Amino acid sequence: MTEIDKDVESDDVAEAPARSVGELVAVVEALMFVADEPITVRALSEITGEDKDSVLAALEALTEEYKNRESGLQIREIGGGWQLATRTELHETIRQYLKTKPSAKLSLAALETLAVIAYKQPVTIPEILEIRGVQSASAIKTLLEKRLIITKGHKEAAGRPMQYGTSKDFLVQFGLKDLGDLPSIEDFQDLVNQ
Amino acid sequence: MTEIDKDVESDDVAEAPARSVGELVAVVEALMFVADEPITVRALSEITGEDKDSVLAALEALTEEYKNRESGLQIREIGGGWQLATRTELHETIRQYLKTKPSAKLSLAALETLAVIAYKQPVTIPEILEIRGVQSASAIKTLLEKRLIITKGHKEAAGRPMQYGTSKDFLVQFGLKDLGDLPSIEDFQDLVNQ
Amino acid sequence: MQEQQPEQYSFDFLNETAEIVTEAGDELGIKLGKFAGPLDLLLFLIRQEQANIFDIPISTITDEYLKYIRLMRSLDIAVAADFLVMAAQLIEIKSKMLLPRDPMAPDDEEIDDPRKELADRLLEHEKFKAAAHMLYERTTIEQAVFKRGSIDSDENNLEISATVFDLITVFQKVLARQKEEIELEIEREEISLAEMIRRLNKRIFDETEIRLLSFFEEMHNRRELVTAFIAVLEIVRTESVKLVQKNTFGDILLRKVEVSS
Repeated sequence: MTEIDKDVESDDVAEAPARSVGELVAVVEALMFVADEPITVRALSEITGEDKDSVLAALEALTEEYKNRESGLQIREIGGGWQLATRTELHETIRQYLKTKPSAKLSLAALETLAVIAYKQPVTIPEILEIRGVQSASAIKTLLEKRLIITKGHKEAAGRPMQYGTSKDFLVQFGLKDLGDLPSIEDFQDLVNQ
Repeated sequence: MTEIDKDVESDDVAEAPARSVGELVAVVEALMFVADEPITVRALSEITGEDKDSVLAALEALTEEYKNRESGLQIREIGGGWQLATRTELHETIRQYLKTKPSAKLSLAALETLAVIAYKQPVTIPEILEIRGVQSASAIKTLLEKRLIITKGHKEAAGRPMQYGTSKDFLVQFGLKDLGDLPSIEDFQDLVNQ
Repeated sequence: MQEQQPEQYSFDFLNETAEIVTEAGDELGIKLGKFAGPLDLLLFLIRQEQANIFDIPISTITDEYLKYIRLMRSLDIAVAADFLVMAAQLIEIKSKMLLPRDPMAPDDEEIDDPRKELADRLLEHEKFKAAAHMLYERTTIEQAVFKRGSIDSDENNLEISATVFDLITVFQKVLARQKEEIELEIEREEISLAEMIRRLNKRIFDETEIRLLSFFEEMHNRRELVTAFIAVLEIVRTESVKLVQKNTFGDILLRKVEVSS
């Protein structure tokens, strides 16, 4: 029933459908809208039967188009995929309509732990303790529950401790394309020395 | 630090903001996008502080715009409100995408059964019943359909019951290299017991 | 840590606003006052002394640090082990600094300085605090961006998208539930025949007459049921109790026999 396997093998695509560039842009736009999380170029390529370069070109054209016509929406590359979302400047009106408050922020302890995990992954609890100087168990539990971090297998060391790393949700919630999008940790050195 | 909180109080709509037509169009577009159901002209007018005629004009301009640029999306007037939706002609592709979308989403019963199988494999249905305390037949059917579990031959015991274990798809979907990557109870003892 | 007279603290514990403000209730146990950890406390003290991380006045800082811990204790705040470990390290560094330097040793202070490791740790810690701040800002910005509302094709929310953490959490709950049931089972099975007879006697004495079926229905498992059945047979045989059935297929009652008759 699930065709999970499909996308693993079928890197080559079916007969190229006779589709104009404009049509591909439209299909990509509709798929991004329907997807409930960022959709990858690979997934778009598989569904449309077009190669990845064409898909990427379509995504870029669409991004430009939204920007140029000063739409209330924007296309973003985030969490390893592409997503349709509202433009930042409109947040006040939108929040007023949705009647939502900004969601609860993470505690400082949780944020610090998350920072260590993000930069040092895969990392074990003792290694986090070494950097933070405090036990981080409850922060780690919170981060696991919020799905910001995931387990990354055991470390091949004494006691085989569990290793942790960040999740896709982490990228999305912190507005990152991928882990390479994080500023280098060494850049913070300069801040510290001032 | 955050200025987001501000807007929570201002529920009543202030003096008509000096907003250009383009800006109104953008706001209306964003509001339609985040709404869970068709949004009425009246609601749009209240939130934006613009009169209904201006809102209607913005909606019509937007509808035209989506039509003209042959977008994958369309603006529809439906059930007394306005809505952003995919274009009808693309439904075939969208349906195909929704069908093939890999999903690790499970009911709690299925998740429980999967957890027991993952940690106790190879395991028979009576053994699962013994651990869970409830029948798991339909959960097992779901898991087999989603290809998360596979049969692992008969157990050499009375009645030769079928044994189950997790599949390769299970590893892929849960991001595990191999079964040794599964966290052990001990790994989480310190976290969970707090 | 022996003297008990009030000490003079060089900072006002109650009114000082340190930079570390943690609102997490869940970490109260490991928080010392406003300081998330020993490194934060150290950084605060160093900054207060307007000292340089690369040249920590170790003697002063150690004294301040120990004072702070004593203050905590006098306020009956549990001092977390992490803070004590750091205290020991500070004392160790302090004593190393007091040792006379080998005049013959090469003039390479960097390698010799017993404070270097601590300085490195503090720097590393500062970097991650800055990174945490960056994450805080990013998530604040990100909260101004909204995803689309729900549409027809979204799957219903009954299903959960599971991670490995969910797997282990759920598995632990299942095991806990199973353990609870087994314990209950064991408790129940401990009812002996003598205990069952005693209970049955008391019931009949209190209520004069009880329905046999409802008594059996109170049993939790087959084994208890068997014990209950034997108890009924025993009690009818030896005591002044009789089984009564008013009509065919009617309820069977256990009734106390009137001694007076």
